[in-house]
Amino acid sequence: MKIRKYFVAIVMFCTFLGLFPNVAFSAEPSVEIIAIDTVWTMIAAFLVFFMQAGFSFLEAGLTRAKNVGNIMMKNALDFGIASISYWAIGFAIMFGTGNALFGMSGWFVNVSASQADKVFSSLAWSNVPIMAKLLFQLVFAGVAATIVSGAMAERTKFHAYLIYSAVITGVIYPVVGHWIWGGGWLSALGFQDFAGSTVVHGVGAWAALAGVLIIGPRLGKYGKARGDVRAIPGHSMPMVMLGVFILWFGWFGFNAGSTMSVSDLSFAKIALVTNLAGAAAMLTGMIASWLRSRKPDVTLTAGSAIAGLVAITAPSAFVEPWAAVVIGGFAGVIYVSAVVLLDYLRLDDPVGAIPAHGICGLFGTLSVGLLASPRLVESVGVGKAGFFYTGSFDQFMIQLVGVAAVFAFVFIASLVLFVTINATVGLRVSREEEIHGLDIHEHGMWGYPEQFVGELPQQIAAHYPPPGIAKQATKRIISKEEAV
Amino acid sequence: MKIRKYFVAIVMFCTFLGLFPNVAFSAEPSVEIIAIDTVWTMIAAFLVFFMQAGFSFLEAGLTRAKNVGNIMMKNALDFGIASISYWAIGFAIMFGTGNALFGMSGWFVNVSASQADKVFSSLAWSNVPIMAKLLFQLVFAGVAATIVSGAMAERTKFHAYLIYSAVITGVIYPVVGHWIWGGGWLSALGFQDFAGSTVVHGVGAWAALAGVLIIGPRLGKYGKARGDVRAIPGHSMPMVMLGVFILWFGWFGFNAGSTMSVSDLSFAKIALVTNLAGAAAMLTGMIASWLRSRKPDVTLTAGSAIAGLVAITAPSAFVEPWAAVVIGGFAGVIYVSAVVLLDYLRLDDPVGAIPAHGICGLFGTLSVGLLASPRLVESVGVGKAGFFYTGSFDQFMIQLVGVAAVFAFVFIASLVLFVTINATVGLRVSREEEIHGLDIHEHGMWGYPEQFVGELPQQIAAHYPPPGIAKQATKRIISKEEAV
Amino acid sequence: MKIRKYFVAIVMFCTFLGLFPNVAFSAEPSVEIIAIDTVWTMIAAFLVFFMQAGFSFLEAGLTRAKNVGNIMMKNALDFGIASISYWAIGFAIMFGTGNALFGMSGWFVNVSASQADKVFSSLAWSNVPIMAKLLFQLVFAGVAATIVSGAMAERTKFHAYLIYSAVITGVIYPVVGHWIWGGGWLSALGFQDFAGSTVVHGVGAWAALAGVLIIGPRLGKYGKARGDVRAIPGHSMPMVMLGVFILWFGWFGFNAGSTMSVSDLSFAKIALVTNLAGAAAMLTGMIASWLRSRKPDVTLTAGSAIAGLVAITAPSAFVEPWAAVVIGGFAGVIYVSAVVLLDYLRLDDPVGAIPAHGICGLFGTLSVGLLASPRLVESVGVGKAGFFYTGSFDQFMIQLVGVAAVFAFVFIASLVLFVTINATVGLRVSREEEIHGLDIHEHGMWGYPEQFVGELPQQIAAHYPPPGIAKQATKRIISKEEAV
Amino acid sequence: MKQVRAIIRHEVLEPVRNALEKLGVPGMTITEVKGFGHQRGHTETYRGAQIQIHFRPKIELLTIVDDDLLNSVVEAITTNARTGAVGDGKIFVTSVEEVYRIRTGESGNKAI
Amino acid sequence: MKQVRAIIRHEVLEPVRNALEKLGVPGMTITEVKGFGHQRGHTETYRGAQIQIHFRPKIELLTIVDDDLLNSVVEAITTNARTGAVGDGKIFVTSVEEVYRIRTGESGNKAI
Amino acid sequence: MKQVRAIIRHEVLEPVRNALEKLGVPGMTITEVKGFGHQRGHTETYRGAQIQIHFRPKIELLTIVDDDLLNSVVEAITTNARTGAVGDGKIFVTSVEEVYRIRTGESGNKAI
Ligand SMILES: Nc1ncnc2c1ncn2[C@@H]1O[C@H](COP(=O)(O)OP(=O)(O)O)[C@@H](O)[C@H]1O
Ligand SMILES: Nc1ncnc2c1ncn2[C@@H]1O[C@H](COP(=O)(O)OP(=O)(O)O)[C@@H](O)[C@H]1O
Ligand SMILES: Nc1ncnc2c1ncn2[C@@H]1O[C@H](COP(=O)(O)OP(=O)(O)O)[C@@H](O)[C@H]1O
Repeated sequence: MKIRKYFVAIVMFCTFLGLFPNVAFSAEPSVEIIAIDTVWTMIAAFLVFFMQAGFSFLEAGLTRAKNVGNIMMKNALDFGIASISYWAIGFAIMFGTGNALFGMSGWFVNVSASQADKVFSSLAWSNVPIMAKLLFQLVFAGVAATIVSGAMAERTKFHAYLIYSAVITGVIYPVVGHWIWGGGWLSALGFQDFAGSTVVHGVGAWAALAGVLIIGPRLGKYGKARGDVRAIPGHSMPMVMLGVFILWFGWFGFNAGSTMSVSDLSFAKIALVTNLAGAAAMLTGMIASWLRSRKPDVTLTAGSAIAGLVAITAPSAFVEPWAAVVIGGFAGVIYVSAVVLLDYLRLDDPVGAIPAHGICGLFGTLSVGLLASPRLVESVGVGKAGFFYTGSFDQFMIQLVGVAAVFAFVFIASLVLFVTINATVGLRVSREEEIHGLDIHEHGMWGYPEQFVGELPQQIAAHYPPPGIAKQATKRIISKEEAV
Repeated sequence: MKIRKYFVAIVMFCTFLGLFPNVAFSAEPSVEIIAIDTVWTMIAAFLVFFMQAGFSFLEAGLTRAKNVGNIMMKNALDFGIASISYWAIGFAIMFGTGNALFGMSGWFVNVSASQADKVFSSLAWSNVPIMAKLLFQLVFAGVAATIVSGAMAERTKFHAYLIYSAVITGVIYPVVGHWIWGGGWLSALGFQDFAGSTVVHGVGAWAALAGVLIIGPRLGKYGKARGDVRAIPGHSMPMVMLGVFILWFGWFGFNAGSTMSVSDLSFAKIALVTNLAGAAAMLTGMIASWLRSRKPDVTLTAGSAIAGLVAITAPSAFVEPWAAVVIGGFAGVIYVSAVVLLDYLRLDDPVGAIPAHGICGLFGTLSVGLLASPRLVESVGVGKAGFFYTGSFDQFMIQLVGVAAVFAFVFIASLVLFVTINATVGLRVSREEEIHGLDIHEHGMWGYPEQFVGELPQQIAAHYPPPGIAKQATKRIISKEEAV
Repeated sequence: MKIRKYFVAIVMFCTFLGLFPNVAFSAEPSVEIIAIDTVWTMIAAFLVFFMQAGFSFLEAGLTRAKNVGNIMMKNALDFGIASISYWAIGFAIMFGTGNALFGMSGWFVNVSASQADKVFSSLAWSNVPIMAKLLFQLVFAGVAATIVSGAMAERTKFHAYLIYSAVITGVIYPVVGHWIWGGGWLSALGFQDFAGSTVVHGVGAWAALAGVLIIGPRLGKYGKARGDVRAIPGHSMPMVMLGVFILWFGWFGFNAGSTMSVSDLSFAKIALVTNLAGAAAMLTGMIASWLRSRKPDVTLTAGSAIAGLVAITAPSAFVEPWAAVVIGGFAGVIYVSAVVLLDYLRLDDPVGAIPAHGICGLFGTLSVGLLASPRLVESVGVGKAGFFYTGSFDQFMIQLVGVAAVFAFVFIASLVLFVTINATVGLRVSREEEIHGLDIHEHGMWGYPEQFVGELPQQIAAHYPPPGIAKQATKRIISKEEAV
Repeated sequence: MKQVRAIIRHEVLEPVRNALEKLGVPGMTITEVKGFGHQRGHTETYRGAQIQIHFRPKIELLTIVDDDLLNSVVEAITTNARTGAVGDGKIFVTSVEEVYRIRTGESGNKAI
Repeated sequence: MKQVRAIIRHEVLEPVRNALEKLGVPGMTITEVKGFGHQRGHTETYRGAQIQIHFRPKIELLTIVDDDLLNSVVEAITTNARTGAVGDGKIFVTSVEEVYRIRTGESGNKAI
Repeated sequence: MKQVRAIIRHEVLEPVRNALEKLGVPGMTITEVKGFGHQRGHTETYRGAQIQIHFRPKIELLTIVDDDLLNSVVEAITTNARTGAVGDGKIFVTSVEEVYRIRTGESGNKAI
C-alpha cells in the first residue's frame, strides 16, 4: 500500500531549510530512515511468520485429538511450500511488472538491488531492500494457504493438501495480490485494502469455501433432518486461546507492518485500531454467543476476536479509533451469526474460517467505503473517503466491485483446482481413515503418541525385562549392556 | 518515567557543532529519532500484549483441567475489556491533565496530534505519537487486571470477573498510575518505580488480596486444623513453564520498553538487568524449594522467576547488574516463603499471584531506595540514589510512603468493589458449580471438550451409522448424502 | 562477525558531501545509527531468548509424559545458570582480550562504557553498547546448553544437569567462541561461521555426543540384536511443532541479528535465506521420511526444519538465496539419515539433537567453503569465497580444520566433564527412577499433576465432605468456615 | 440376576446403548479397555522405527439384568455390535448374587 | 469369598475407602468408568450446537472380601456413598472361586 | 469356562501377554486401574504442601478361558508377574455361565 513519502521529505526539508537556508535538499530518504524502515518491516515479517503457530493451534484446538498430528504437519508444510513457491513464482506474478491481471517478471526474485525497483515497480514506493519486501510478502502468502487448512480439516488427504497449497500460494493468491497491491486493475480503480482483508483473508476463505463444497462435511456432522446439526467438539481450549493470542500478536505485524515504512508514524495508529477492533469484536461476539447458547461460548468468543482482526485489516490505515470499535463490534456479531448460518447450510467448517476470514473480511473491506476518514485517506493516498464523511457511495461501490471480483475469481479457480485434485489423486480420505483419524493413517503415528499407542501406559513404559524389577532397583549407573 | 532528553540533545549538539560550528542547533529530536523511538515503543507494546498469553498459561497450568476454559476466557476478556475501558476513560484518568490525585482530560483519547502534549502533559517528555503512548499504556492496564484473575481462580463467577476487570482497568489502576507516572502526588515526591513493580504489579496483587479475602479459599483447600493445608495440584507443567517463558520474553518489552525512547541506549542495560534478576530469582527460588520440600519444586521455581522479574521492574533503570542479581536473589527466597506463609494464613491464591506480584513487587520497589546508583538516578532524573551509595534513608522513606499509600488505596477500593459485587450479582459460584468445574457451568462446555464430554471416546467419534462399518470401508469420496 | 562499517560511512559521506562540500566528515556512526543497531540487536536477543521455550517444547513433545516436568525445569534452569555463569566468566573468556585460545579480561563485565572497546576489543567493531552485546551473546550461550538437554533426556540426574550446564556455558562454549568470534586462532585463519552452526550448535551437539556415550541409552531402547531398535514414542506433536515454530521465529533473531548492525541492510537477506533453508529442509526431510517409513513422519519433518535452520546458520551471511535452498535441501535428507544411523550405532538421542545440531551444523559450516559468494564474502569481510565460485578448496580446508578442532576440543572436554560427574555425584538416575519417571523422583510431583496423581480424578477433586453433597448444592457464597 | 459384560467397538456404542435402553435395561456402565484377540495388531512408525501394536482400543459394557431379559439383551448387543469383521468382540455372562441400590438401600430385583 | 463391585460417585471415594480400610478390607481396585441409569444426562453446547450427554463419569470400586465381611462392607459402602440424589450407584455381589496372591503364590482366604 | 482377572504391574504386562499367547489363550482385555493394598502409598509435594497418595496405577487383565487351561494360565501369570516386592497383585477366578462371539454369534467353548 502506497504510503506517501512526502511527509518525510517535507519534514526533513523544513528542518534542514531552517538550518541551512542556502542548501537545496533532495527528497531521498536518509540511510537511517531506510534502516529503520527495514528493521520495522523485518520484525513485522517475523511476527506474521509466527502467526503460522497461531493458526496451527487454533485449528488443532478446535478439532479432535486423533487428527492433531496431521494438522500440525499441514500448518508447517504449507508454510514450507509457500516459502518455495512464492519465492519461485508467486512474488513475480504478484509484484513483477506485467499487465493489469498478473505480473510477469522477476522469477525467483533473481534481480540485483539496482534492478529491483524496475522489475518490481509496484513496490518501488517502499525504501526497504528487495529481500525485505520478499520476506514480508512471503509470510503473507503463508497465511492465505493456512486459512484453507482449517476449513477442510479432519478429512482432507495430506498429499492433496500439499498440492493445493502450492497452487494457492504460487498462483491464485499472487494473481489477486497483483490486482490490488501489484499495480493491477483494482489498484488502478482505487480499491482500498490496506493490509489484506480481501487480498489475504478473502482469498483464503473463498478457496476454503470451494473446498468445503467439494469435500463435503465430516462424517456425522449433520443428521438427515434439515436443522439436525451435531456438535463435534474440539479437544483443547488452551490451544485455541493460545492460537488467538499468537495471532493477535502477529496481527500487529500484519497490519502495522504493512506500512513497510515508519516515517509518517502512522503504524502506531494502525496498531492501536487493530487492537481496538479485536477487543470490540471479542466482547460483542461473546455477548452474541451468550444470547444464543445462554452461556458465553469459549470457541465463539475466541473466533470473534479473529473476526474483528480480519475485519479491521483492510480499514486499519483508513479509519479512526472510534470507527475501529464500530467495525470490530459488528464483526463479532456477524461472525457468530455466520457460524450458525453455515451450519444451517450444511457447510462444515470446523474452525469457522469462512465466517471469520471470508464474511468478516468482506465486511471489513466494505466498511472502508463507509468509514474511511478524509484525513487518513489522504495520507495513505489511495481511493476516497467513505460515505459517513462524504455522503457518497462512490468508494463503497469500488469496494463492492473489488470483493465481488476477488470472490468470483478465487471461488471459480479453486473449484477447478479441487475438482481436478478430487478426480486425480483424490481429495478426501476414506471413511475408515476418517473414523480412525488422519494421524495414524496419513502419518503412521498418533499426534499424542504415548497416549494413543496401544500398550504403552502413560506413566510406565512397557518393554523392560520385568521380573525382579523391584529388587534390582538400586541407585547405580546402568551400563550399556544392562540397559537393554 | 521521565527520561532526560538532554542526553540526545547534547550528543547531537556536539556532533553537529563539530561539523558546522556556525549553526545554532535546536534540541528538537530528529525525524529518525522519533521514528526509532516509536518503533521501539510499539514493539515493546506488542511484547507486553503477548504477556496475556503467558499469564493465561501460567494460571491454567497451575489449576485444574475442569476450569481451563474459564481461565482462558478470563484472560482473553480482561484484555478485551481493558482495551475499551482504558481507551475510553483509563488513559484520561492516568495521564490526562488534572490534579494530584487523578487526571480529568482526554476522554476517549480524542485529541489531535498537536493537542496531545497539552492534554496529556505528563507524557509530553516522550517523542512518540499519542497513539503509541496509548497502546503502550493500554497493554500495561491489561496486565494489572490479569493478575487478579490468577489469585481468584477456580471459584469466581464469570460475570463478576467481567465487572471488576472493567473497574480495575478503567479506574483503580489509572488512579494509582496518575499518582506515580501521571504527574500526581507521588511523582512529585520523587517516588521511583521505573516500569511498575508497584504501579502495575502492586495494584494487581493488592486487588487480588482483597478479592481472596472476600471470596474465601477453594473447597477442600484447608482442613479444620491450623496447619492442615492440602495441595490442589494444577494440571500441566509445560503450560506453566511456557507461561513463564512468554512472560519473561514480554518482560523485556515491559521494562526496557518503558523508556519509550532509545536515544540514551539505557534500554539495553535495563533488558540485561531484567534478565539477570529473573535468572537469579529462579535459582534461589529453586534452592529454597529444594530445602523446604527436599526436591526442587517445578511450580515454585517457575513462580520465583516471575517474582524476580516483578522485583526488578521498579529498579530496572536505577540499578547496576550486580544489584539486579542481589534483588533477584532475594526475590526468589521471599517468593517461596510468601507462598508458604499465605497458605498458613489460609489465603488461597492458586497461582501465587500475591507472593509474586504483591510481596516481591513491594520488595522490589523498596529495594530501589537501597540500591539505586547515583549515576543511573541522574540519567533517569527521578528521585535520589539509594542507601547503599548515600548512607541516607531519604529515598527509602519515599518508597515506603509510596507503597503504603498504594496498598491502602487499592486494598480499600477493591474491598468495596468486591463486597458490592458479592452483595449484588454475586462473586462466587455455587458449591456444585465449583465441584463440577467452571467450564461446564459457566460456559456450557469443557475446556478439553473431547476428553471430558461423556460419550465421545478419544480416538473414535460416536455418531456414525455403525454396523457393517468394516465392510464398507473402501477408499472413496463420500458424497454429502452419505456423509450423514 | 565483523560487518564492514565502511558501507555506512561511504553512503553517509556521499550524501553529506553532496550537500556540504566544504565539510570534512568523520566516519563515526550517527546517534541514530547506533540507536537503530541497538534496537535491532536487542530485539534479536529477545527472539533468541524465546528459543528456550521452543527447545523446551520440542524436547518435551518428543519424550514421555512422565518426564515432562523435569524437561521444563532443565530448559528453564540452564538459561538461569547460563545467565549468571556467562555474565560472570563466560563473556570474559569469549570476548575478553586474551590470547589465541581464550580471553582473560572483563570478569563480570564490570567495565565502564568507555573501557568496553578495549577490554572486549574483539567486539569493538559493533556500535552497540556493551550491555547489548552481553545480552545478545548471553542468550546464545543458553542455546548451547539446551541442546545437550535434549540428547540426554529422560535419564539424567537433575543436579548433574545443573553442574554441566554451568561448565558448558561458563567455560567450554566461551573457549570455542573465543577461537572463532573472539579474535582467537580460528578467527585469524579466516574461519567462516556467521551465526554459529559450529560455535553454538556444534558445541552443544558434540557435548551431547559425549554425554550420550557416557550415560548410555534409555531402558528398553535397544534390544539384544544389532538392528533391534525400538521406538519410544514421545507424547505430543502439537508441542513438537509449536517448538519448531518458536525456534524458527527465534532463528530470525539468531541469524539476522548476528549482524548486530543494520546499516548495510544485509540482515534482510540473511533472514530470507534462513527462511528458505528451513523450508527446503522441511520439504526434503518430509520426503526422505516418506520414502523410508512409507508415511510422512511428523517428528522427522519437524526435526528437518531445525536441521535446515542449523545448517544455514554459518552460511547465512555468505550465500545467495538459491544456495540456501540447496543447503537446506541437503540438510533435510542428511538429518533423516543421521537419525537412522545414530539408532543403528545405538546412540540414543531422543530428540535428534546430534543429527540436527551436530551433523547438520557440521554440514552447514563446510558448505560455506563451497557456496560462499564472492560478493557477500567481501561485504562480510571474513575469509574467501567458496569452491563453487573460485574452483579452489582453500576456504573449504579452513572450514574443515575449524570443525575438526572444535569437535576434538568439545568432545574431549565434555568426556572429561561427564566422566567426572559420573564418578562423583552421579550422572544417571536409578533404574527405578527412570521407569517411574524423573518428575516424581526428581521433583516430587508429576509434570501433569492432576492427571497422574493417584486419587484425584480429572473432573472432580477428592477431599470434599461428600455425603449429602447433592442436597446442599444451592447457590450461595460459601463462608470461610464452611469451605473446609 | 445376570451380569452381561460385552467387549465392543467404540463405533457401535451408540446403537447398542439405544437398543438396550429400548429393551428396558435400567442402567449400564462402560469402561475404556484395550483388547487382544483374533484381530491382529498393526504396525506404527515413529522416527523411522517400528512399533508392533498388540492391543486395540475397545469398550467394555457392563449391565446387570433380570434373568428374563438376558436373552433379549444378548441378542440386542449381538445384532447392533456386529460388523462382521474380526474384532467385533465377546459377551460374557455370569450370575450375580445380590444387587443393592445405594441411594435407597433397596436390594434384589428392585435394585437393578 | 465374595466380589463386591460398587459404582459410586467420584466425590465419595475418599470416605468409602476410609471406611473400608477401617473394616479391615485388605485391598481394593478402582477404575474410571462412565455410567448410564436413572440419572439423566445433560446438555452441553459447543459453537452454538447442542450435545446430549448420556453417560456420566463414575468410579467402579472392586474389592474381594471374605464372606464374613460381606455385609459390613456393603453397609459401609452404602452409608458412605449415599447422597440421596439420583445417580448414587449400585453394588453388585458375585462369588469368587479362587484367589491367588502373585507375590507369594498363596491362594484362598489367606491371599485376599 | 472361567474368568481370570489379574491385577498386575504395568511393567510385567508384556511378558504376561506373551506367556498367555504361547499357552493358546485366545484373547484378553486390559484396563488401566488404580490399586490399594499392602503396598503403601507415597507422598508427593506440590508448592510446598504434601499429598498422601493411596492408590497406585495397576493393570487389570481379564481373560476368559476353558476350564482345562485355568491352572496353566494362573501359573503363567504368577510366574511372569512376580517381582517379589509388595504390590505384585492378585488373581481372582470366577466362573462364567456363557460366552458369545459377536461376529459369528457362536456361543460356549467355541466362542472364547
Ligand atoms: N478370551 C477372552 N477373554 C477376554 N477378552 C477377550 C477374549 N477373547 C476376546 N476378547 C476381547 O474381545 C475382543 C475381540 O476379539 P477378537 O478375537 O479380536 O475378535 P472376534 O471376537 O471377532 O474373534 C478382543 O480385543 C478382546 O478385548
Ligand atoms: N443395571 C445396571 N448395570 C450396570 N450398571 C448400572 C446398572 N444400573 C445402574 N448402573 C450404574 O449405576 C449408576 C447410577 O445409577 P442410576 O440409575 O443413575 O442412579 P440410582 O442408582 O440412584 O438409581 C449408573 O450411572 C451406572 O453406572
Ligand atoms: N481384596 C482385594 N480386592 C480387590 N483388589 C485387590 C485386593 N487386594 C489387592 N488388590 C489389588 O492388588 C494390588 C496389589 O495388592 P497389594 O496388597 O498392594 O500387594 P501384594 O499383592 O503384593 O500383597 C492392589 O493395588 C489392588 O489393586
